[in-house]
Amino acid sequence: MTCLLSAEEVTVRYGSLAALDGVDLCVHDGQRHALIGPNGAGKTTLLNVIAGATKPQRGTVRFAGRNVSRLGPAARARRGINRIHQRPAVFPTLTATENVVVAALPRVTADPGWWPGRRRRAARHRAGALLEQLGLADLATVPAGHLAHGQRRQLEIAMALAGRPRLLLLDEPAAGLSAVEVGRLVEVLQALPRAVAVLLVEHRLDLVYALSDAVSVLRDGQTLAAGTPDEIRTSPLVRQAYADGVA
Amino acid sequence: MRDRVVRWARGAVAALVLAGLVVAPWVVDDYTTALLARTLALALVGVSVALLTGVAGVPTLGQTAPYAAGAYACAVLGSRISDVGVVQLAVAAGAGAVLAALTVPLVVHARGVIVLMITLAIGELVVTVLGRWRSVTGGTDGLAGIPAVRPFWGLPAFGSDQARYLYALVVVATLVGAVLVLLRTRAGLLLRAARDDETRLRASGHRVPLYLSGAHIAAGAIAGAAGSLLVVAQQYISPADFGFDTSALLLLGVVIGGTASVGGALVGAALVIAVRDWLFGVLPGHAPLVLGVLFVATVYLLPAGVDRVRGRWRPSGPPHRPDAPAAPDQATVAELRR
Amino acid sequence: MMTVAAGTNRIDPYLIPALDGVAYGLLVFVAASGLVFCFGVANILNLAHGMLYAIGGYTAAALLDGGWASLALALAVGVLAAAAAGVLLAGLLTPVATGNHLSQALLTFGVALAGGSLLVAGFGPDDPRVRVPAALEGSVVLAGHRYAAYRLVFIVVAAVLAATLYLVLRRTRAGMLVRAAVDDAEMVACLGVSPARIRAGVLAAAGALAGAAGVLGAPIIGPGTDTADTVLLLSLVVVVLGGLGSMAGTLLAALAIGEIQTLGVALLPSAAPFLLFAAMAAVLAVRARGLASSWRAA
Amino acid sequence: MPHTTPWRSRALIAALLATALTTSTACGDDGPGSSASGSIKIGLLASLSGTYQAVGTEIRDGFQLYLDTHDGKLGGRQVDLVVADEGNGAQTAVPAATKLLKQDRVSALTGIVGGGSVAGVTPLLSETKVPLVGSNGRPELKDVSRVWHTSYLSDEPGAAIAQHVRDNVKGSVYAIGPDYQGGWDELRGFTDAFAKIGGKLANADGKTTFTPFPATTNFTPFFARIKASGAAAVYTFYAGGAAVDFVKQYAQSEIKDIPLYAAGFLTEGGVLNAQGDAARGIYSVLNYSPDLDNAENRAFVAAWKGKHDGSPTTYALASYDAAAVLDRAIGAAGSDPTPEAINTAIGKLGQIASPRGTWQFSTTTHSPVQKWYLRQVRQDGRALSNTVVGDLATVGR
Repeated sequence: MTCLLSAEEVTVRYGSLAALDGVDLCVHDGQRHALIGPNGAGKTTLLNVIAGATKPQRGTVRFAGRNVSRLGPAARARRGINRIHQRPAVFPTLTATENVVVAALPRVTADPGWWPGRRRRAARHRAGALLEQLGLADLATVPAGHLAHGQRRQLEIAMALAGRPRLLLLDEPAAGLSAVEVGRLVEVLQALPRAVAVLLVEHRLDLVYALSDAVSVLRDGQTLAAGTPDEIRTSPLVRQAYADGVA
Repeated sequence: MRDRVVRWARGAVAALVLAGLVVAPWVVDDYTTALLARTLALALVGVSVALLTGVAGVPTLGQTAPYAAGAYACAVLGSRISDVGVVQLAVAAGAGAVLAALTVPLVVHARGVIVLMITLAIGELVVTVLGRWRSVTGGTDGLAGIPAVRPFWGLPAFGSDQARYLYALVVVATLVGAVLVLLRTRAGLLLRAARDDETRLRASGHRVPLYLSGAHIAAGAIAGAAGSLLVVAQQYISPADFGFDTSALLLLGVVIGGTASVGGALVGAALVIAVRDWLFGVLPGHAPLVLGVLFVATVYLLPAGVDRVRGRWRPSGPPHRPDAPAAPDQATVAELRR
Repeated sequence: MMTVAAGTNRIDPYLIPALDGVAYGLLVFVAASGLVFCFGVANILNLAHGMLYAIGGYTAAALLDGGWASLALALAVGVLAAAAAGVLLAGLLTPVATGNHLSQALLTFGVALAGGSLLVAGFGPDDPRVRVPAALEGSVVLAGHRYAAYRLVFIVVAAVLAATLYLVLRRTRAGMLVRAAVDDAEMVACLGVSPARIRAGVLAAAGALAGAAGVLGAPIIGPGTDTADTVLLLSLVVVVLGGLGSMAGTLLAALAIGEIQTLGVALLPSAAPFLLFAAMAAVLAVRARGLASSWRAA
Repeated sequence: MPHTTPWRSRALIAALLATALTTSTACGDDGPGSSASGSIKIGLLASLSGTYQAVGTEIRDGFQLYLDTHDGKLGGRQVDLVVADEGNGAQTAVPAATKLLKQDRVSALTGIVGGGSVAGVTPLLSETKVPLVGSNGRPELKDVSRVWHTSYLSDEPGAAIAQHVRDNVKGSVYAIGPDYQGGWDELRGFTDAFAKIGGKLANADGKTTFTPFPATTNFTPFFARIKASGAAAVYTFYAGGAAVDFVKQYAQSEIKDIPLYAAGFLTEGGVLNAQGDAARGIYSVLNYSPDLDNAENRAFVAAWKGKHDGSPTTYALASYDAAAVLDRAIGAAGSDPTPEAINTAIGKLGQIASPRGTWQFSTTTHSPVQKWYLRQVRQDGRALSNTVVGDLATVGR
């Protein structure tokens, strides 16, 4: 079975420090893939490389059978790689609806025709549905800068979904969320169409085991282990890696 | 609720100002009318500055360049081809857009103070060219004797300050209205998003450089159109009209008016330019002193007004919102410091 | 022999311009280094920097009488006056948020306008005469060319000043703080030094440097109605080209600007009016494009 | 609530500025320039701030001196002098002139430092039919029907000195000047006249060397080229700060022994003080020098020194003469000196006695036909001064 996304031999160095040292990763179509490992293992850097925000010194990234190593983040997003950031990145002066509309616009399909505003209307329609789904409908007209941290995270998830991703990159989506919000997050992620693949970076192993069907463990910029959640849970290697206690 | 009251009040004030501007030529003397006509032209350039600085987040000191291109194209080509105002307006807007398009590769990847300096350089280079290309531009002495303009085919040429002023008012109102409508569409939304957080916009799959180029060219066309109004109002142009002090005053006027608001920028730029012109007439020798004190006073009276601009324009994160997304701001610091 | 002579002849006319470019560049460097402090350390866009230089220049014109003592006096008074003006500016800037460049620009531009016209009102609209010490009034012969003695001495003094600045930044605690602040402004804020004091200190230092440049540079860029604008523009160009915060970059940029203004003019006279700004636009645009293609880390 | 505050304070500022503007404009309109009581309104536009402030101040003071020495009257009418600031050029000069012409409704306009400002003001003159008696800058103009100048045309100083340089310099002459309109005109005046009488330029390509203006503050590279050219003399024109830089650097350069000839502005007025000893020995050509020996000049210089430090300059003289022109023209314009009548009267003035000697307006260019003098910077008591060392040609067309 071929990979939807494959990273091969990815190496990123900051000066003498290797954040990633020849990492390989494969995410299949529709797979829920978790990326775990201690702090500083290179998880976020790997997401940045996949999204196109960081340029690796070495290695290639393939997506849907094509080499996307030379593409920038915008081009990759248009091909279906969408992400949410570790610290929620939203447009602070735009309202919640406008935020989602902006995110939806590049991949929105509108009715044929030329009359003005139809693309925006289609995007607005989609935005309304997503805000509803994420429990943000009441805040639709509030500028995103005025939202609380958890609400901004939810909003960014709505934005990522608005781009109709084939691969969703989630960088610690549960960080800073309340129990209710985490519950809603899990619901939303479980309700994702099967066709959407997810690459999840998360410290909370309960979430990882609940959501993922494959896990890769990263340590010191290298892949330590990969397998199903059960295999990883019982792997002595991983236990040892976590001995310093992260989760 | 309060928002609605404010919006209503704002609309009422705008309507009052517009009504005042329409009746102005019959109330004030010729001097004030002529001053207002000239000021309208510069205020329109202010709108183009606001479009870039406030709306798109690209602070600029170089809008005098397309402004000059429009004015000279109108004076040289327009008056030879046709003395019809709308033709000259189109020629001028086209020239401004072309010049802006030529400078897009210089501007579109730069941010913050860097883009200020690049646009400053572009403005200075254009002024240098104008001063030296004597066969076309008349050199530093400028182009005098530009024939009077008729607004439309079949109408008489402008013979009074009132007529020139009303023409300028109609053009400015139309163009500002068009800009306001444009900003309510997808284009305006995307530009505001780009100002807020460019990296995030890219991450959503948007072609940000394309949008910024579009905004730059549109702003160039508006500034070019303003150039043709200057020709109408003044019947004379020289490189001095497009110097660094003009662009600096425009930027400051736009800041005073609130960079993100087109109407505010229009009023701010108009007031700064009008006050300057007026001071040189009534306080000979002391105009710079008074103008300087006015600027300082403005900063103190406007503590929040100038705080509104953020995003790329600020090299460090907004101090009052420590939980704001930090990534774009840090990126800007790196960009500035490199 | 013939070819050798021709070779020297070809270089010969450009020796003096090249040397003069160094003098000019060092002057711009000393003036601009104050602006680097403002921007790099305190994150202030100070458009009144040229006025601080003009204060030094007018002080020199008023106090210099052709003797060495007057030069020392002018230097002391000029540095103090410009530093005091810097502190005053810091006081005016107190209510303005750090990093809010637009309000800073508005305020400092206003101060520059008002201060400039006060200076002209005080010292008169004519460019005043600057009398350097009699021993430096003449010229010396260098490789067969005459060159102003003052400029030669200025090169040495400015180079010493630049070296001192470098050592202060590298070897002293204050310098360490400054460099830390350029790298990470928030870190210094965490050290518990009050931002108002940093601002006052930085603007005083910037004023002192601009004042020193104004006094020593008065025979090169003399005080006059346009001095403040000229110096501000050159300093801004140098600071931005130099990378907004790097002293080594600023020095390189200043020397480049100096050579563009002298050697460039001598080599490419027809392109001379465009050289400065064309070079700046090109360098900045190329650098910005480089940044864009190297994808910032998010 | 927080986002309504900035709007309100912005509105406050807008209201303040707007009030200032309207109150000022509302009280300004006082009707026509000359009233039945026998007074007349004259507008004076000069650079009273900015780069050309030194020249602008001289122009204002020269005009004021004439009024002070003539009981504040021109043509028997009490003068209401309205002064406005020209600033650095046309962009500030045009609105200021508009105020003088359309709000104050002056009967005549005078002053104006910059040629560009004059060009910018001319459309207003045709519109309001008011004459301009300019006292300094003079651009190329197609229509001079309402424009008069008491100064000179930019190419005249060079034309006046060419013959003298040809006769007294053995060898070629290097021509160098600032790269802007004024510099081009001044140098063209010299090089054209010089070539016509067989003079040879030392410049490498036989054309004048123009230095970037105002960017050039450092002339050493050019001095190196002058040295290499083997010139026997240098002819130049600079004014203001550039003149100070040029002269001081010249005196310290490797070509300090080559004789320097210049249009008189190189060493005129305040710049001479700033140049100090570096200016000693420079030859210059100008239409005026304070040591000219005639009755008008003695009275003029004495009156000037009574009010100001130092000697009057050609700028002050031209403005003083502009007042004299207006004095006689208003007197000749009859009982109702309308702007049109004043303009017609100026055209019929004929010979005008002046501190510079007698001159008259050219009928084609409306600028003076006047005598030019050769001056040299020499010690005069404790100060340096431009001493007249000979008469040159009478020029004007």
